[in-house]
Amino acid sequence: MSSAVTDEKNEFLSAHFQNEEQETEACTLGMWLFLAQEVMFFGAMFCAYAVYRWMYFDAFLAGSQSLNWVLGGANTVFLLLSSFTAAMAVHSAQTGNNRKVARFLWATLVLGAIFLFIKWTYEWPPKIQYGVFPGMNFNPDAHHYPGLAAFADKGHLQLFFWLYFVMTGMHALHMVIGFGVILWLIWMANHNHFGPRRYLQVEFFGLYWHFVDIVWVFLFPMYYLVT
Amino acid sequence: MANESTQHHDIPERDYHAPKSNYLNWQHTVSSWLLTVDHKRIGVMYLIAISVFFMVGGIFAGLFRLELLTPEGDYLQSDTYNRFFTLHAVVMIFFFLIPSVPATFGNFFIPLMIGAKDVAFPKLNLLSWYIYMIAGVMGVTLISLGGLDTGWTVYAPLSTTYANTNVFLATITIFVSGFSSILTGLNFIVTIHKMRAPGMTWFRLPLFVWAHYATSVIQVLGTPVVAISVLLIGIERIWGVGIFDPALGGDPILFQHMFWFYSHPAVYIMILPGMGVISEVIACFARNRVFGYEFIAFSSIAIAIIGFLVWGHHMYVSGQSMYAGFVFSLLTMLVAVPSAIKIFNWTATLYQGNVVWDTPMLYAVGFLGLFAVGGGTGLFLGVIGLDVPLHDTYFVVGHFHYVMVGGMVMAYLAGLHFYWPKITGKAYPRLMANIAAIIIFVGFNFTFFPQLVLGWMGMPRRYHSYHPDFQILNILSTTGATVLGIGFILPVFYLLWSLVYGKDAGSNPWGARGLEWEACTSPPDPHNFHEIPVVTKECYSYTGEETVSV
Amino acid sequence: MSGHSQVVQPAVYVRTLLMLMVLMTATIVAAKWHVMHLGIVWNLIIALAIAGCKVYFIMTNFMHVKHGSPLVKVLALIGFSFLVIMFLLFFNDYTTREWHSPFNHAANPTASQYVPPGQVGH
Amino acid sequence: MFNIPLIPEHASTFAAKVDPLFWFLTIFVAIFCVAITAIFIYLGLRYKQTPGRKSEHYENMALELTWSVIPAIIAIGIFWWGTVIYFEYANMPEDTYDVSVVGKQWMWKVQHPNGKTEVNHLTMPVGQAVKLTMTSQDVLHDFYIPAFRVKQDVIPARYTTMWFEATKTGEFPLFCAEYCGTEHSTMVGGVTVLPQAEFTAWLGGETGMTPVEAGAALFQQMGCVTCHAQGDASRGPQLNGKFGTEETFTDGSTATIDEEYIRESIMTPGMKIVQGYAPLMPTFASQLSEDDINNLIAYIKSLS
Repeated sequence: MSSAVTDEKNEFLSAHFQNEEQETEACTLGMWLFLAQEVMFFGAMFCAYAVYRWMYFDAFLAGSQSLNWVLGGANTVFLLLSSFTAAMAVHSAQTGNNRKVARFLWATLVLGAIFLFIKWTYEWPPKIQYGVFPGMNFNPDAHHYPGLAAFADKGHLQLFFWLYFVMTGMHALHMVIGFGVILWLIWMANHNHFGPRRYLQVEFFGLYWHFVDIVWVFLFPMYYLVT
Repeated sequence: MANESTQHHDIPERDYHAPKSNYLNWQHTVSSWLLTVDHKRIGVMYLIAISVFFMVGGIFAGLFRLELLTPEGDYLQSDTYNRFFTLHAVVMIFFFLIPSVPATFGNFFIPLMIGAKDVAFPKLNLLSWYIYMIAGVMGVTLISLGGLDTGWTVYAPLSTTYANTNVFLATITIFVSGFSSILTGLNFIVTIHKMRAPGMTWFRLPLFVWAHYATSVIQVLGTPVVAISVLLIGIERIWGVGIFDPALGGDPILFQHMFWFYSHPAVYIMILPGMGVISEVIACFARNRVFGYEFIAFSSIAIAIIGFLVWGHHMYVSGQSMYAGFVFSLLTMLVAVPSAIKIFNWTATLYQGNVVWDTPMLYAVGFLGLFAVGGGTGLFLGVIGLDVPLHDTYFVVGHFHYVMVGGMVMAYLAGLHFYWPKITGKAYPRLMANIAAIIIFVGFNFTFFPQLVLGWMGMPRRYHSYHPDFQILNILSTTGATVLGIGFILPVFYLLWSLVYGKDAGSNPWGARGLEWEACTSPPDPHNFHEIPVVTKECYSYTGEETVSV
Repeated sequence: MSGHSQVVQPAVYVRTLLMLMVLMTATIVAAKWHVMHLGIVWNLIIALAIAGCKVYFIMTNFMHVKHGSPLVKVLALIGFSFLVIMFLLFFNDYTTREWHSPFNHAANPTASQYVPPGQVGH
Repeated sequence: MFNIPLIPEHASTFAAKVDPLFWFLTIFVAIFCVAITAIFIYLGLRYKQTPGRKSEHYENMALELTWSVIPAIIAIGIFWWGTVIYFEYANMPEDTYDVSVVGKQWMWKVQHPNGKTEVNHLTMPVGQAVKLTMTSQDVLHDFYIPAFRVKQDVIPARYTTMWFEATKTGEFPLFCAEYCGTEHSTMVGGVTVLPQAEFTAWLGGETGMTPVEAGAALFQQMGCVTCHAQGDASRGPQLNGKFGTEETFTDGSTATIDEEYIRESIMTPGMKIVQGYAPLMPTFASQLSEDDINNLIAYIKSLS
């Protein structure tokens, strides 16, 4: 540990910390541990995916080919862009420009919203409507999903879509939680909260948002680009 | 080092025996407890909550042990019996064993031991208590809605398709309680990394802290996996899609893999903190620095890491591949080594010490003997050829109760008797406590040794009615359980009695070393230390000091 | 390290974003236009390798791991390391389901544990 | 009632191998536990606190390494001993007497090659390796005969196998060892081991359709014969002599024709289409029981 930056009590310093540096390091560490936990949470699903893909590759191939990779690719672009704006929001917070923080956070929110809009309008509803939702009524419509309707092994096809819905659903849930955090941060930015020594909330939101991005970076080729 | 070890902590001289204000009495309102962020109060709240759950789990055990007095299924319906053993396991594992030592003594003592004012994230700590309580309320709801009849392992497809109970609620309960565990682990890791007092280097940390560090690693990295696997079971249950049900295309073995990826390391969550307590107790009552400090510290970490590689030994006869069984068996045998190292080192700690035989030490001896049996019977089950006949019999039940009850509950009680004067400031009646320790030890062995024999004789576990040949051993076991139950009730009485009538214990009744004993009062101040102490010596600095009788 | 992470300049973020876009195009091209006909396994490896590169750039630059303390670097990796363990031990089972005892004296193809061709002649 | 049972009956070739390891470990662990507790208490009394004496700390790296390395070596030794026994389990002998077993909530159905069936009971000859091919109709079960020291999970939609050879005649209990629901503890039965001659007499005493005959009948009845008729490979592949051979599929992959493949082909025919054929076959998933499928497999096996 290097010598303390300052021992003067900061009004934002919690009572049980010795100094600001200790608090910053502790919070950073806590955030990364939280992310490690998240990696395991999604990772367990990826391992289940890996096993089933290995066992029932044909079903996974057929399922993947019915997904629209253009939409998936567009979503990847939006999410990567939102990651960039989140990073810029961190930079603005570090340099103390609260107006820019709010703007970049709004941009992140909008890009994320576009992502979810595409997912919730063009990806999930048609599947649910035309029988590609796993369950008792799983029966792909031959007109809209000819590849799936013709595929014989419906049981394992359901496995693919089951994992698809659970994993993209969990991912979307994480994004929605992120939206809540964004709105809170925007409110704080509007009250000029952030500055060179007070930007950790934005930094941690950034870490979280980039993690959500990382999950998608794996989800995209694993679901849309099986070959 | 030699010079330093004779020095004392740089702590201000204070009157330890007349604390005016402490963490217990400085505020009295209900909200001052329910909204507290003081790690000590949260530890006490956990202590109360887990005691209640321990009682609930114990009542279930008592009820089905009664049923097992006779071979016929005469007093409970088989459905009821199945619910009782499932709930016994769920309550004991998720609501007692996992939070037992970490959430109570860990919460209370880690900041004291490392010289911090609190854990790194006090609000998160309170939140994790609330999450635990929410899960507890869900658990009670589950019980009142008819419980769970799948066994705590919720194996598919029984749990997803065939069970008659509210599996979905059960999985959500486990999911929620998992987050309490994750947050506690996260908090401890950060606390141990970043909140240590000046001079408190890694190798001056008490072994209790090392053990909790290892535990926390498992909690943070393992728990999310079981959370997602039981969540998938729950969703499959209400949705009727087969992710694990073979009739619908899934693979039930995959669930077992995912489940045991956490649930095997989880048994180390349930024993490592106990090992930490035992290290403290033995060092204190041997009046000696722990033999092989580094070996015990690193063996905790080794157990945490290797513990993640051995889960397949729960699945030798499940239909996993022969080669996987081979690999898991080899790794399982290796994880036995760090535990053996700990046992040897604890024993050697007594050598040339000044041993004081007091209540916590009695529990520690009990722990050592019973944990040795538990670990030893673990060898039987880790060896793949011998596990085939023993798997899913009462031998397994006996084995893990030797580890969980003989190990962890004994360690928990050792810790409770060791730390009670610090937590409450009161001394309890020693004679009563010693009698209780002996009753528990005897009752325990009568309960679980017959189960080891039963397993070897071939009695499968989770049997409501059984072959008449097994009756005599079951009677022994139920008799032992009655004695054990009495043994567990005794501390409730004399500890509560001591709260009112007990003498003031003084700040360091055992003559122990460590910041928690030497640098703060009993009960501690709301802020632990008046000034953050500066540590200048190793822990367990008993060496070369003449100790006075207590 | 100092308590506050270094301020990363926007230019770095822009470069990272461009890099990520290039990699994303690469992964689509590799998968959809069959630039390389390498089979199921290699396609997967390429997809994972590109995803790994993307994660590397996101973590080093966006997530400031580059300027983080050693502890942060360990934590950034530890989740993935345990996943690798989980993955390897899962597949240790699934890929060897059909292996037979090394002491097998009677290759018995009628059982579900048959001998894969080329292992033991019979 | 007052003789406490301590040694389970041993009645198979495995028991002779498992029991020595069990007793060795029992003695080893007992000595370890007693010794460690005794040493602990001895040291505790020997170094009981005495006024005036100072405790001395003692470290010894050599000792430390000794008790790290020796347990590791012992652990590996025990591991190897157990593994050798396990390879014995996994090592299916030739000339087995094959029995098929279906587990369902909460009974065992056992079928002999000549079609004779038993419920919750297995009759078998002494001195002859018996092979069980097992599957489950619903949840996981586990076929467990304590006297034989054998146990194997039974999994729906999969075939697991186990084998054992009885060394003495008699009556032995049979249990389900994997928790399988409400009446789990009633899923018990017995194993009767008879001398060879008596067993043959028992087996021959009843006439019924053998699984092969039953399978042949089903083959006609379900209409399999319309596409898989002998000598006509135009619509569906020939089944003669196929069992145990390698088949190539439309996607270029290959697999050996075994029980699981046949089961899969009947339940989800579209999974693997043999090269040169169209995916015409309908699923029989809802029309056949596990027993029917076992019979069909027996029939297809017999076509070799």
